[in-house]
Amino acid sequence: MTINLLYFAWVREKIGKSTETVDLPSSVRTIADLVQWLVARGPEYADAFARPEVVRAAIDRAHVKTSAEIGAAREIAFFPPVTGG
Amino acid sequence: MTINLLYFAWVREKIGKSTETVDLPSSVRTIADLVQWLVARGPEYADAFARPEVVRAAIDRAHVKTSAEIGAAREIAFFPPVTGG
Amino acid sequence: MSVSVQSEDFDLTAEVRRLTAGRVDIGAIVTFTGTVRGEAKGQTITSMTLEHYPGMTESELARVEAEALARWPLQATRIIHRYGELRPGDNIVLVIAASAHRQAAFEAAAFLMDYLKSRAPFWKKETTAAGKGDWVDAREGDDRAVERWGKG
Amino acid sequence: MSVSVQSEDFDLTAEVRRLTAGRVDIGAIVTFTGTVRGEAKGQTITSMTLEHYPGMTESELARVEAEALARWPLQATRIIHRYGELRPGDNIVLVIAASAHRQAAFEAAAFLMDYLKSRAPFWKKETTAAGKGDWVDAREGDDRAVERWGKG
Repeated sequence: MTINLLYFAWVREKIGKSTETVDLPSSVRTIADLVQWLVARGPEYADAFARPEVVRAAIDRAHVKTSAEIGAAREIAFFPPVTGG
Repeated sequence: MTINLLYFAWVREKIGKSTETVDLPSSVRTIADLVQWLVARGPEYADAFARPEVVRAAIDRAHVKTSAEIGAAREIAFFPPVTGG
Repeated sequence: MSVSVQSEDFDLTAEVRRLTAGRVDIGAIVTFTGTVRGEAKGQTITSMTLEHYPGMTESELARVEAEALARWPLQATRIIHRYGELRPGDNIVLVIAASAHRQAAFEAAAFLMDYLKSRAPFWKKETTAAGKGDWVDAREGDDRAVERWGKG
Repeated sequence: MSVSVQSEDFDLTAEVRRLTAGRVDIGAIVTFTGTVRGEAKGQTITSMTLEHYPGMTESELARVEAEALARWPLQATRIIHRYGELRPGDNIVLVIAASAHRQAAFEAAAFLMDYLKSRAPFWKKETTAAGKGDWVDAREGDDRAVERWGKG
């Protein structure tokens, strides 16, 4: 499955890019699976997800938990807790 | 004792004047005494103070209860509960 | 730290700018504007007249402001209350509370309004479309609103 | 009933006027303005950069606004959030809640800010006088602030 990944703030800085398109194996079913799969791709991902509890995710622009199923998502974003306002 | 009395809003309208200077007998010691003394002066005062619980008072520009002593006050005001804001 | 009782209108942006100009220690600014509504108890209101007690008004507003400054860490406050004849849609009152953080600014602005409504000597008279002038009754809710802040 | 995500500044008076023009059913208008402070953790801040998630930002702000409109009797609401590089003293965010009465306006404005702070995808990076850029940590207090409103 082809999917767009977006990274923001220090997640983006650590990974070194703001967006990429990836082909996910069918074994990657949840956000937690996706994090594990990304971490295996290289040290920059391992660094960004070193403390997975402080990284938040959104599927198709809606906040989700790491247990969320990816399903037919087109866009998944990873970012730190928000600090606007 | 000579003292300035001020009336506001419907208290003013019922009494028919916004201010007057009166000479108080020494028997008038509290705001409640003053109300009683005023009521005896005429029907317009009796009308204004017909429901004394809804008339508020201030001595020298500070809110007081009807039990407050007049003391050396120079200015006493009577008015309805405030409705600003 | 500034109180005005005036017949003229006020400008929100100008008032906030006056409080914050040249300052970088403010992070949160809450304003409250009270305006004249065009209806009361099902009657159309054509105008509202605000009477006040000159001298006492200013000192009560200053007292209310001092109380807020003592209770919250505020960088700046402002109270403006108009008097005279106003029309529906017109501004009546402005309260501003500025602080480093939003909670203090929100609480102080709400406190200023609750206290002002229960202590500042203003009285509203509404004129209806039928030409009748009625003094506005004090709302019981306003006394209860003030009670939540404890002893003043 | 209107949300903007923009790099440009906003004008308080103009925004309030746009919400209230020609209306006489509004009695209370609360605005919250968030501004950039010149200090953080004892360091002098020279600039702040706000990154956001285009598309998601707008939909989250609209969701927050719809939630407030469902909870309080509001005549009008407005949210503006800036992004890009800002300087100390600059405006970051504006929230307006207008209602017939003050309690709804105060509560809704505080709610909008609490929810916006916990859900809108913005991230602040502060640059200090030493030239160092640091991402601002989320405040635990912001999560607690949102909890007081119950289930969203």
